[in-house]
Amino acid sequence: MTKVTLAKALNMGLRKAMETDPKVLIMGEDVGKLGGVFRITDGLQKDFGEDRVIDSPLAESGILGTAVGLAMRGFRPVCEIQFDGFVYPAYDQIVSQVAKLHFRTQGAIKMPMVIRIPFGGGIGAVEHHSESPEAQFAHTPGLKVVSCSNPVDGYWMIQQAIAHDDPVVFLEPKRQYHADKADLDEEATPPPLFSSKVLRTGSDATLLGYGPMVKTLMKAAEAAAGEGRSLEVIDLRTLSPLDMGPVFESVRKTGRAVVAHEAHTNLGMGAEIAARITEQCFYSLQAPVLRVGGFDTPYPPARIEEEYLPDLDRVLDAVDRTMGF
Amino acid sequence: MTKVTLAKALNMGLRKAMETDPKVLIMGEDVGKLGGVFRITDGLQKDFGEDRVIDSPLAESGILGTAVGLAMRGFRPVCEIQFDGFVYPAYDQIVSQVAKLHFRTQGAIKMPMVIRIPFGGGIGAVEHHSESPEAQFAHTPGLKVVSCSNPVDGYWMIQQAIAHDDPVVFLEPKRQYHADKADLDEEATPPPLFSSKVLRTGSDATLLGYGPMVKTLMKAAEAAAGEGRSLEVIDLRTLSPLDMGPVFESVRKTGRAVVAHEAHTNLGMGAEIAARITEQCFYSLQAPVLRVGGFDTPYPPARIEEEYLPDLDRVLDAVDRTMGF
Amino acid sequence: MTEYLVPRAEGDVQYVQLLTPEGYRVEHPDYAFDGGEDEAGTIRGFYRDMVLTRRIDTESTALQRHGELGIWAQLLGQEAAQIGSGRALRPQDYVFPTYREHGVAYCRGLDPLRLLGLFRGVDQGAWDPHVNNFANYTIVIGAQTLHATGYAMGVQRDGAVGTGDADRDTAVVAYFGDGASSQGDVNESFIFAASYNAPVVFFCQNNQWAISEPIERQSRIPLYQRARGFGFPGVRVDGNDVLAVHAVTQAALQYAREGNGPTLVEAYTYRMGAHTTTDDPTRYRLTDEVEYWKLRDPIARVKVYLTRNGLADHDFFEDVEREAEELGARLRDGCRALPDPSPLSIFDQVYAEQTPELEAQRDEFAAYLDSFEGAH
Amino acid sequence: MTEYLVPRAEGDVQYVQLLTPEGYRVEHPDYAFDGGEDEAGTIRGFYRDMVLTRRIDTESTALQRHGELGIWAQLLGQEAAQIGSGRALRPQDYVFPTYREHGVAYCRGLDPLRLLGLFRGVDQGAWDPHVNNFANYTIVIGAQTLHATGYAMGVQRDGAVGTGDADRDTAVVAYFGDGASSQGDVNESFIFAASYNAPVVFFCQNNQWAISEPIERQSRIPLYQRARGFGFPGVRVDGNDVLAVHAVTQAALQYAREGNGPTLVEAYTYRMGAHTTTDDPTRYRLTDEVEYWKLRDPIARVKVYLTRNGLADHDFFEDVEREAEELGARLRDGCRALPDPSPLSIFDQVYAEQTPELEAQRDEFAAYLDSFEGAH
Ligand SMILES: Cc1ncc(C[n+]2csc(CCOP(=O)(O)OP(=O)(O)O)c2C)c(N)n1
Ligand SMILES: Cc1ncc(C[n+]2csc(CCOP(=O)(O)OP(=O)(O)O)c2C)c(N)n1
Ligand SMILES: [Mg+2]
Ligand SMILES: [Mg+2]
Repeated sequence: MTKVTLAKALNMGLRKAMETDPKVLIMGEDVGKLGGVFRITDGLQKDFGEDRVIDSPLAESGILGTAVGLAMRGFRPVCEIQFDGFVYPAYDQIVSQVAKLHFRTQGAIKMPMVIRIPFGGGIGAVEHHSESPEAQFAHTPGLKVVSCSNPVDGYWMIQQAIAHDDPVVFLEPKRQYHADKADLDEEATPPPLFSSKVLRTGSDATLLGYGPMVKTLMKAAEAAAGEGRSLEVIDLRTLSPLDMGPVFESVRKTGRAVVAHEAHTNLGMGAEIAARITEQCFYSLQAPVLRVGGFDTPYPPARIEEEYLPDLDRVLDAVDRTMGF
Repeated sequence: MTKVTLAKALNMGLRKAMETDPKVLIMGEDVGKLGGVFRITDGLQKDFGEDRVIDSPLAESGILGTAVGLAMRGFRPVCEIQFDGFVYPAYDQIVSQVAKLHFRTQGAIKMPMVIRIPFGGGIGAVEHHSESPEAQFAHTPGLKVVSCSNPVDGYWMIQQAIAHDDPVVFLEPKRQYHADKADLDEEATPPPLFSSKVLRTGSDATLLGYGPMVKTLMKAAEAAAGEGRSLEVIDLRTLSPLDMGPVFESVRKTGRAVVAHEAHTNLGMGAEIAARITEQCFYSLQAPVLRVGGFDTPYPPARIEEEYLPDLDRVLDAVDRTMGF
Repeated sequence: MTEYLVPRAEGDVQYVQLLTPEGYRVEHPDYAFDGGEDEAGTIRGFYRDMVLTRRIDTESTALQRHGELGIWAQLLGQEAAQIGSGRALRPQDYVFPTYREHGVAYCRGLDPLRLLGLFRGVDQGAWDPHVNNFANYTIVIGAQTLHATGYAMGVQRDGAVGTGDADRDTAVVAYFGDGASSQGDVNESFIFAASYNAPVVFFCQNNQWAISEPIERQSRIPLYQRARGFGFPGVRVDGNDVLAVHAVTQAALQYAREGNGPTLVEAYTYRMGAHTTTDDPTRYRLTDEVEYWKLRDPIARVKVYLTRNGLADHDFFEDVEREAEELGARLRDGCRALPDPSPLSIFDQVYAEQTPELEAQRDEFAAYLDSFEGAH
Repeated sequence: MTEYLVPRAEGDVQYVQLLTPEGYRVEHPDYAFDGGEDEAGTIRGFYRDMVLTRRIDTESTALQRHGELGIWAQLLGQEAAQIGSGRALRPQDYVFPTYREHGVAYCRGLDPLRLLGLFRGVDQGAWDPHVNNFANYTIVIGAQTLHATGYAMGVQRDGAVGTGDADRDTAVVAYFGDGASSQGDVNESFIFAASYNAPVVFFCQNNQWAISEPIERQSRIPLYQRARGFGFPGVRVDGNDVLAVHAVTQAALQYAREGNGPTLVEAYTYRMGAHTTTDDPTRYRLTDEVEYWKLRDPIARVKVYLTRNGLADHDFFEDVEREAEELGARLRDGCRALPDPSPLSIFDQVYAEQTPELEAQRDEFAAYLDSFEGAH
């Protein structure tokens, strides 16, 4: 057992994946000597060489487009997008090529590719460095989308994503990279990649989230417990496919749900989750599923980002409102 | 009064806008001599010259990126994307620049730009020619998104979008371009651009849609009426902002709603609309809002696209299901 | 726009040519045609390839007119560019085409019926690319040039370049059009290929038009010179001269296989037909231009050459004609017989590993379809 | 990667230079420095500009270290490239910067405090670009080169090019970095500019690094040669020589204003500091290289030149120093005094015409915030 941060866990997971399978490549801007601007690929080029840890020209479409060709040649590219806001130049390659090649070729071509994106806000950065683009990828058939919320998940999920034969958009909550340490047991058996997880059981309402929001939700549940309110918390972990089984079960029990994310509320994951819960648990619902999200504005300047981001208070406010129905 | 197709109405609307304001420009691939692959800009280059109707190099990011500069210089570019599936190379410019410049500059810069996209399926085309990308744009703050469903709306809405000071993604249901003719009264006063419209009143359930689906919904309501079922039909017209007032009013009356679109169901407009209706009309709802959408697969080969696209039967099936609650 | 009135390629076009439009062989200081031991046989083969390719094209155009195909992207006039380059490939080489490389597909041994499947709309061009080392058609302009470059980077990583082993050293070819040269992706592929010195040949068929836009809208200098800006060689070849295209492509491929990196080949040719069967070129170009290019037909000049030099007799030409007829008949019958996909199949091909939620959607739709079965 | 051990720019770099690192004026066949009537005064002005620009930079770096800025993009070493080009502009010209053109901003008359607002996170660089004809900083690499090209197309449509009226003819400058040259957008901007012959100068500050990636990753030939591939002129200038940068930029601007179209100027310079204050360049480059470039400092050579030739005295240098001190103090105080935005303001700036739904979201949030007020 070692105590590791999310950043370290991801680094260890990548290293493990590269050791396990010589076809695994890492590509991106500054992933080599620098080890990436967040140091997630630290030391990998030194140990695996420039052929496997590839500093790319500064062109995101180029990174993803060449990764497609490498995948066709039998490699398993892990592409790093430096910040969430810089994935859009590669958007066409991702949604029209990466996502569709398996379908287009009726399975003749697989796209075992991981697109790592440090995402979300709260780090005091300038524009384009705090985006939450998950809904756009989850809306795209052919892609799978996951997000880890803690070091242990980070370690396992990145390996599972790399080993998986479909393209996986892997969202890393950058605010959590160095936030906490957790005990990592490298001998453990991880849960399946595409599964959600009940982190805390409760009976009054269900809190749903992923990535950077999970910590906030746990704190909210903690705070609510102090006031005698029992909240269940689910870390969704996988955004496409969604693993709604545990969610439905929970909501059928609590009758109430609040879903939270940093992404804009309008057409964010919360909309889909609310719609599905309502479709499947209609008679169990005591209140509409409420959403706590980033506002429907561009991400604001850093000095007011904490106002923009859903926090413990806004989550509890939503819980209050749902209890009021 | 003249009888016009949607294609003709859009052409007339563009011409009117160019006559009204010399700052209006048209840009895109093949928009000049050819008049666009759908002939929507037919004859405009001949009459307004190559400086105002600009055939661009084959590069969508280039079209949108230069349009940003032209807008900064005081022009009002109307950019044509040849087919829905080819908007993605321009995605970065649209979501990170066009959508954000007003916000970034605290209003110092306006982006009076229209991005015309022929969208949707049903024309027997090959891959990438039948996409429905609306949710991705509606999820992006800073953009406005509308879709016309008929020639009269086409004529007015394109002019209103061009006159509007915010960037408007203008979705044209390509399947309807030549489908029907309607009486166009050029002297009429159109409803506001960002408003939804009740097309048919009913009491049992509310059908919601936009663009290419509206015709299907009207037919479904017609068919249902034959079986003694009274359906209200609303053409949403504006997707961002949504004009939910008439929708809430309707659902409070009918207690049931079905929302339909060609786009993938998962995280499509239907998810947001269902979530909002549930939030606002919780106690009026007799059934969950049901969604009828394209499946969560890539758009299929033409020979089975009619199976993929929501049709009258699938809409009525959903109505049956909602009545069964 | 009178500037396009004068047929392009008149006099001032500098390119590698080895067989004139009149069917005379000419010398070039840098390139010579290598037809192997039986040169005449090779050239007869090219002739046959081009005729059959043209037949695939005209037959498919006709099938579209008869409603059997939804659309067809014609290659008429580009046969030499495609056969000359396609026949320069070795088995281990790998091709990334656009949507118009029917002649290259044919060289790679892909059954033309597979192409028809795409244009008929029964599938999306779903052949297994690894069978013929011929990637799937790509419709989003330029995207495949990056795939080719990435594949070539993979070839490097597999040590399949510069070994001197003729059966191992591998080149990759990215086909694209003159219009495509404006896309960011194409230029980024030049950058990646140059940066990693990847074994890729960028083969641009400059057919003078991108739908209604003339090449002048995309570039104000000859396209092959684009390569100069990226630090690798570019060469323009008479794209209607199958011998020159073969020689130039072979050299570029060999250069790549030996580890010298990318080359841009611009095959200067002409799209004799419409952009696709839905296009109407009379709206934007003059018949004069088409007439001019008719005199430079890629097949006619080979026929003249073979005939004049007694390298092929009447029987040969008749045989080829008969073969073309047979091919045409096979395509007509085969096309009509292509089975429509099952609606449910679309759910099965989205992922390598199916998701439970999509499986559920499939089941729901299956039940829905069944409900109609019952109703009838 | 020992290939970068040898400091670049040693001997083999061919560029336009008019003032050597040792402070000697040299001739160039194509370019001469035009300092106007009072040449010495102009050069003293450049010196002052560079010193003040450097002060803006060092002061801002210090402010970041003290926690007053979230981040700062340093320009240390690039003063000549920015002042030389910035001072070549006419009022009607228009600039599209990256995030590092603090010196150009200064030349355009933008208050440096506006820059600090962005890096402090109180806004996103929200100056009105039309006040100083200086567009807003653009962080997405390369995007602004297309904006510049579009703006230049607008200039053409306004007939503000090639009229011969010095107050009317307008050029547009797109700044970008060596790394940016790999982006599709930058290459597409070359294509559009060439296709329409737009009056735009592409000004590339090749500071040798894109964060940790050396220029060799982006291009295997000198960057200015990229322009050859697109059919317009490219020129490399000693980016640490303010006189040469001024001369070359002035020529390129005039060429554009006269209606001759785009030029690519590569200012060969060096990023002496980190990429930004969060970067640690010791991880990827050697101090040898930095030491080498220290000897080519853009400010030192002007000082030597002015001193050696008696064109500036001690008082002048002291005055500039004092002015820099004052500027530094103003920045320190001004930065701390920059007001935080109101949380509710974000709802008001999304659209030119507010939407009812966003207004409702605003009201809801306002009520929510009020509920806390009450609670306290
Ligand atoms: C990204 C993208 N934009 C637009 C289109 C529509 N389109 C299809 S072919 C074509 C012209 C291509 O011209 P060129 O590259 O010269 O190839 P050609 O068709 O002449 O072989 C266009 C604009 C597309 N397929 N992809
Ligand atoms: C599209 C995009 N990708 C990645 C980044 C992250 N990033 C910021 S600056 C930079 C390097 C830019 O290098 P260069 O163009 O040489 O400019 P310099 O910073 O050296 O002035 C990178 C990769 C970005 N801002 N935008
Ligand atoms: Mg072409
Ligand atoms: Mg740089």
